[in-house]
Amino acid sequence: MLALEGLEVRYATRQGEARAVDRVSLALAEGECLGLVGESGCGKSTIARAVMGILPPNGRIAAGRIRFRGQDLATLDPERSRELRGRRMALVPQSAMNAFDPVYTVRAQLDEAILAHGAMAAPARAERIAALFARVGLEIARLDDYPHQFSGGMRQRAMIAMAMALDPDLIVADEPTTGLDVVVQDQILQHIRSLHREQRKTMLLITHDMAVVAENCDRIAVMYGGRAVETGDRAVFERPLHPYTLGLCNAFPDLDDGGRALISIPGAPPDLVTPPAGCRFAPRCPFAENHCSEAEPALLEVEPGRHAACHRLDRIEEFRRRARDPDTWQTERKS
Amino acid sequence: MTGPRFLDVLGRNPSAAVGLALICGFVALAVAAPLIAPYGPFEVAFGPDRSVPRLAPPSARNWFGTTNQGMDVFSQLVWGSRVALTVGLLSALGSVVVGTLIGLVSGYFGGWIDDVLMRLTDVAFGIPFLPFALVVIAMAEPSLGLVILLVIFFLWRTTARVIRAQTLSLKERPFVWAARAAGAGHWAILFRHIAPNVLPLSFLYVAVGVQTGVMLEAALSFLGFGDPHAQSWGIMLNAAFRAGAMRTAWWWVLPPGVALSLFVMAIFMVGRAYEEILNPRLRAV
Amino acid sequence: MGGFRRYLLRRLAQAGFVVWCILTIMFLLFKLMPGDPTAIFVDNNFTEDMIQRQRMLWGLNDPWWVQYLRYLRNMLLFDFGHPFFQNESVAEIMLDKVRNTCLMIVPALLVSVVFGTLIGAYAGWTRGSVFERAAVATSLVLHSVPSFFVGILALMVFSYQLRWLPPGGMVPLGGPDTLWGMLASPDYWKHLVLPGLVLVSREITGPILLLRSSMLEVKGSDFLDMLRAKGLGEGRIVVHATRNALLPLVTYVAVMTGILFQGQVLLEIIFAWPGLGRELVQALTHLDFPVAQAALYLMALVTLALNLIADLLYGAIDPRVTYE
Amino acid sequence: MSRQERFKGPKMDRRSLMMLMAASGAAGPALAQAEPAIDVVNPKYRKFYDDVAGYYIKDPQWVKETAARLTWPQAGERVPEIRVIIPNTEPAWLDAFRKWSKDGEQLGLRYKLEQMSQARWLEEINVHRHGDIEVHPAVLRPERVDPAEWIVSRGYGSDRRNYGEWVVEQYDDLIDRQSAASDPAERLKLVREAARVMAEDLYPCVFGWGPSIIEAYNGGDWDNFVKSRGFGIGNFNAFLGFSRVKPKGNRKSLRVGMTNLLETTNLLGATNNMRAIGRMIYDRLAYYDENLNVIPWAVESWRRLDERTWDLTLRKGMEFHDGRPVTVRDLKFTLDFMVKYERGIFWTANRFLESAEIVDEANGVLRTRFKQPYGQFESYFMQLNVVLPQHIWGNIMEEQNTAGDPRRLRIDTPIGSGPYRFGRHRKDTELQLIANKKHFDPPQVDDIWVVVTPSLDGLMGRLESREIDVIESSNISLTPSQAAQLAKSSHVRIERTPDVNWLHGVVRASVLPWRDYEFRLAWQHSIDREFLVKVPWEGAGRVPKSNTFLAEGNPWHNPDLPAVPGFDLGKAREILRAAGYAWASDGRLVYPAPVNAGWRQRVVRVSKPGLTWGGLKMLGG
Repeated sequence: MLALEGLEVRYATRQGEARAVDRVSLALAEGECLGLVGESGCGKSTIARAVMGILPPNGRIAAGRIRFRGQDLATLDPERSRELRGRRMALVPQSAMNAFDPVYTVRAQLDEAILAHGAMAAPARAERIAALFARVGLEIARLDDYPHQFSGGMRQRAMIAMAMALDPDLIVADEPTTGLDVVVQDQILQHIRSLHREQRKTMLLITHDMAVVAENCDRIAVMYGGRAVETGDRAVFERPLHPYTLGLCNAFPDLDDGGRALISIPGAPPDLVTPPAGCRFAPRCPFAENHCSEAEPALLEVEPGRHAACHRLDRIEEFRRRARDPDTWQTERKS
Repeated sequence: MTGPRFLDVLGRNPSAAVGLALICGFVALAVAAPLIAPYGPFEVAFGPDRSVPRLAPPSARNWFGTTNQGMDVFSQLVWGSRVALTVGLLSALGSVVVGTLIGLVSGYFGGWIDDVLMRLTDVAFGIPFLPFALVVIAMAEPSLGLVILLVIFFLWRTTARVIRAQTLSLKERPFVWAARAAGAGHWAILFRHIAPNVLPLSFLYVAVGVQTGVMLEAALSFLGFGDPHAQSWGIMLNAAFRAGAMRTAWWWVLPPGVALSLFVMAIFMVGRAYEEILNPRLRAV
Repeated sequence: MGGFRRYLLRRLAQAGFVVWCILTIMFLLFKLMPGDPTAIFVDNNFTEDMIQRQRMLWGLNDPWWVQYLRYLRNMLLFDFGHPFFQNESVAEIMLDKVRNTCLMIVPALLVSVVFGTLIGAYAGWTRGSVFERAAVATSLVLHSVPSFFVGILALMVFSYQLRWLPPGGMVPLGGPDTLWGMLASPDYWKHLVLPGLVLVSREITGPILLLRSSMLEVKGSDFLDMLRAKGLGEGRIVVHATRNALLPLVTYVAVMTGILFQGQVLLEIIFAWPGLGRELVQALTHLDFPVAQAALYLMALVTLALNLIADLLYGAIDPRVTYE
Repeated sequence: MSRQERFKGPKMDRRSLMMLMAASGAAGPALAQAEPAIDVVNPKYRKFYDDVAGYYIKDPQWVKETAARLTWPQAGERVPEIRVIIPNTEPAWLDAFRKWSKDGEQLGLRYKLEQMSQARWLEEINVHRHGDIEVHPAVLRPERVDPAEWIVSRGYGSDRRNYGEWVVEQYDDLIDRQSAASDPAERLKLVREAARVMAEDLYPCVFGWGPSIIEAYNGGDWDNFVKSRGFGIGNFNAFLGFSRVKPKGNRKSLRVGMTNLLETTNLLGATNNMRAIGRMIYDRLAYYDENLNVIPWAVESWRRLDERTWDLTLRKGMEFHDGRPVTVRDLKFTLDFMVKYERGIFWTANRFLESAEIVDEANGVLRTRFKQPYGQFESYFMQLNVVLPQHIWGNIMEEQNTAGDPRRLRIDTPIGSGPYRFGRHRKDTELQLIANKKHFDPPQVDDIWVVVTPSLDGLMGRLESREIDVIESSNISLTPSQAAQLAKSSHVRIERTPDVNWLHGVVRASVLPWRDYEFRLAWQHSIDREFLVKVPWEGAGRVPKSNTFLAEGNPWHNPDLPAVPGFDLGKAREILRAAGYAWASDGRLVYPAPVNAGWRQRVVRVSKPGLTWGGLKMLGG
């Protein structure tokens, strides 16, 4: 249903063009939920923006295709692409805090979302809005409030309601729980889950929270430095194939092993204007070898439905073992 | 603010560079006025035969022509830069110092001090500026000092409000708590810890002060409420206006008007560049 | 709404305090400054008893606090007394002058705000474009040129050289005198062109620069992306952005109106516009204290009222403002 | 009553007193004295200093300033700064004084020039707080053609406007006699004699005769403007210009530009402009022709019965603008009204009036009787007074509650009998005067529009574009360079009218250093009168031949006065040196030594030998 083919997105910056997304190919079948994980700045949100067609003015799709039900969103004319947005695919944005226009009531903004895609009589719209609100568990009476009168969780629910306004096929949820407290996060995730499970929506869920992905997604893609480094089903977390995924897993509390200490990955994500040669993770990878900094590994199918991009897939078992040891990540990499 | 950063901003901001160059030009003009100006500010530029060159258009003798009293417009323009700089600088510094102090004290101590000072600021905001200045000068004797005092009286209010807001946020910062925990007194905290942090911001208001001061002096002088002993650009315009020479003696009207505009513009441009340094968001892509 | 009422009361009390302070400052200025208004008014041949009679008539012989209280009462009741040199009451004169000043500034204000907003919003929206650069550069220049200088230049060129437009005044000889008569008269508009344009040339820069920067700020907001994601057309998005960017303009326009109302002394003199500012200067030249005092007071009151209105209005248009 | 009791000086607080003592150099026993003994030489003038001087002698600041300058300087004391105040409406004076103060530096003098608004300047002068030199121009108005205006105000020992406090007994005697001399020839003799006394004592310094009256008008459309000596063509104070001017074409509406139009349409409360305009609406009793000879106006003829009594015969057939006839009753009513209520400008003309009685109602004869012999009957009384309509003004004071002040009356549409009717009036903008064709001297135009334009620049521009036809000249006189600019427009004609203007400065002769005749002489030598005429006045003026207010061209001028001391700094220094003055190391002038008997004598005597000083006494030994 949605397929990224060699997608490349670049941002113009003062320092030069940054390749935020670099030749990423992903596919999402009808009714599937794809989780996109990675550190901030790895290009996850850019993919969401590219799919939704809301790249900032300095961003452009430099290469590749975004196929949505057979149409290429990358080359679609703006008016046609606008028609798809909100109607065929909808966004649940990163920070609901700021995603509402502060000077209009919530109702007005929901109304506007419906109105943007064709005429619907006012009473019908009101009814629809009420229904949406009820579905996300918000009081109808609060419809005429302004966004700032809502709590964070309420705002995110309202956002979900808005995403559902025209019953789209694809939902892009871009870190939908950022900035919410844990209890509320849970509720929001439940709503998201129900969109996918009960309403059978196809979903692209972007998050840096491994647990969320693990719990909700059929398929998972791990991104690093604009590249997809590993894809697959839930097994990605159970038996990672890429050292970066290993690192990510270490950095999150284990669902099973609550007592395990968290280990963070030292160093910073790569500069996307002048990315390091070879494997982009190499400078931070405790297992990197000279070769890693010279040639870029390809994303290879390691097992059926599982891809990874690492030169040393052969030593993965050893890596998995050593990754458990905090000292492994402390070693300064030379060169 | 570090030098390279400042240069960097100038580099990306050609208008600020132009402004800075202009200001330097005016400063040079003011400092070297006695060397540059062929005549005194009120001196009649008698011709070789003791004749009075009245309303003469620009010539080799009088670069910018002469006034109806036979005075050299170019000389007056040069002397005028002294007045502009003096008024601008003094009124700006005065208002910023007063405004910063009031803002700091008001924001830091809060409570009734804040209440009193902020109500004072309200009053200052409620008084119409130019009309009030006119009234005061009509009552007293017009002098440059009074003009400067008036500008200070009116400009501290803006600075005070901004600095107060800044102080309010600064005083909740950890380093202030740390200083207090270390036993620093109120004044020590205020002047050693908070003041250095608001200073760059209050410096921004120097630019505003210079502009307002120069403009107000010109406006008052133009209305005939200026200091008669200071040959300012406003006084020149007033003299031309009063002499009924505006329509014909363009050489008498344009130089002071253009100089005034350029000076204010230069200050404005540099002020904007400085604001960019302070507030990097302004220069984001 | 209880919060709002408390807020309103507090603001009114504050405004009242400021008015009182201003009145007191004015009292000190006008009554206690050295010099004696009778000195200017009396003819050279007045004898002492005539002067005393005049002083009595003006209540100048009362103790200062009696004068002060009477003055406060009169000012609050808009009873400005009688001018020294005119035989209408000061209040009547003020009414006329305020109207004339408004006839000059209101049209200029409307043009400046409407066009300044449009230009500024567009410039902010198209950041980096030639239009934006040109708009900003022009605004900076216009902002720096003293308006009286522009006025003089405009007069020199358009009135005296080209003779396209009348060189001042509000209507020609024998022209209409009532408000509606003037508004309906093409002559009034013709006379307004020059002072109006000069005013606009300066005042428009404020909204342009303000709207541009607040538009830039709004442009960085997340909700714009969301609007696009909702599938709104570019037009609707600009409407949203402008609506948000307009918020700071409300305060700005109120402050600007106040300044305009106070500040047209220079232009009114250059363009022979019989407004409040010119009246003030004239009164000061003749030391006609009651007139000068009333003019200054009205200017202050208008400024205060506008600031108050701006604050209240801001609450009305920005739902985030609360009165707690 | 002892002198100490009679003297109601200011109550001074201790601090001011100490400062005063310190300033005056008094010490020890003097501290016991509660008040500075500012006193006069001739007790005859005591009353003036007590009553009228109530204005300034009760002003502690005045006393302080004056006492300091009435105290004998100590050895080596410098001549203090010379303070001069200048209204900001007079840039030419400032330009001149800048030059003079620069020249004065060579004599060791230092000036302090202060500029202020005109009103403030007037106020300072009125309370005698104007510093050292009262600078004043002559602005001619009909009532000021009478010589008394200036010779009394600036030199008479008992006049509040004697700003130099110059009190010379011989002069005052002459002034008393001229004011009582109702025979014009005798009066002329006395006035000339008084002018001589004043000039010889070097009290006034006439800086220049002028500035010249230069006017411009739209000669393309108008003709036959009459020039009145001292007034010019476009001056509402002299309406000959406006009553004779003839349109060349079809436009019979004359437009007059003015810088301001003060608003009171009540003649009694009006100041300059509106007062002049008011007198075109109400008829004056008599008027001046273009050579300043008195001619009959509303009063057809008058007859002197004795030195206190005149019979006035009203012109026949006059009508008020509302159609009611003007009768001698209206005239009597007007004079009675003025005596009863008016204490403003009309008071000057009417305060000596004792009674006005109708002696022949059929022929319109009114007998006026004055309290004392009255020399200013024709040039003051007849010029200032007008005829008010009794049917409108009869009960006006009762109808309008103005607390007995007629200047507060509200007269929105003045009705008189004059050559112009009051037409449309928009405040601060325009005023229409409609010709009264039924008048005995009907105007040639249909109406006059007065157009307000606040700036000279605006006025000139409008004259060039024919929006106005003439600039009203009582406030504005053009300079030659302005006239030259205007002359570039082909329709503009320039007119120069003989003037009797001057710019004078009277020094405060009563205090140091001016009390010294020699100092006054030296100072006058430091004034470059030619500079004023040549540069600030642009050559449009005359270098005065003598120090007199009655300049050449004035009917009262005395041609035999001593010449003004010429500009000669060397000579000035010489005079000062000879008089005992010295110079400090920084060049400042130093008073003669206290032991210098000649100097002490001159300071005590004030005036030149032969004249008797009656004014302020020096303080202390």
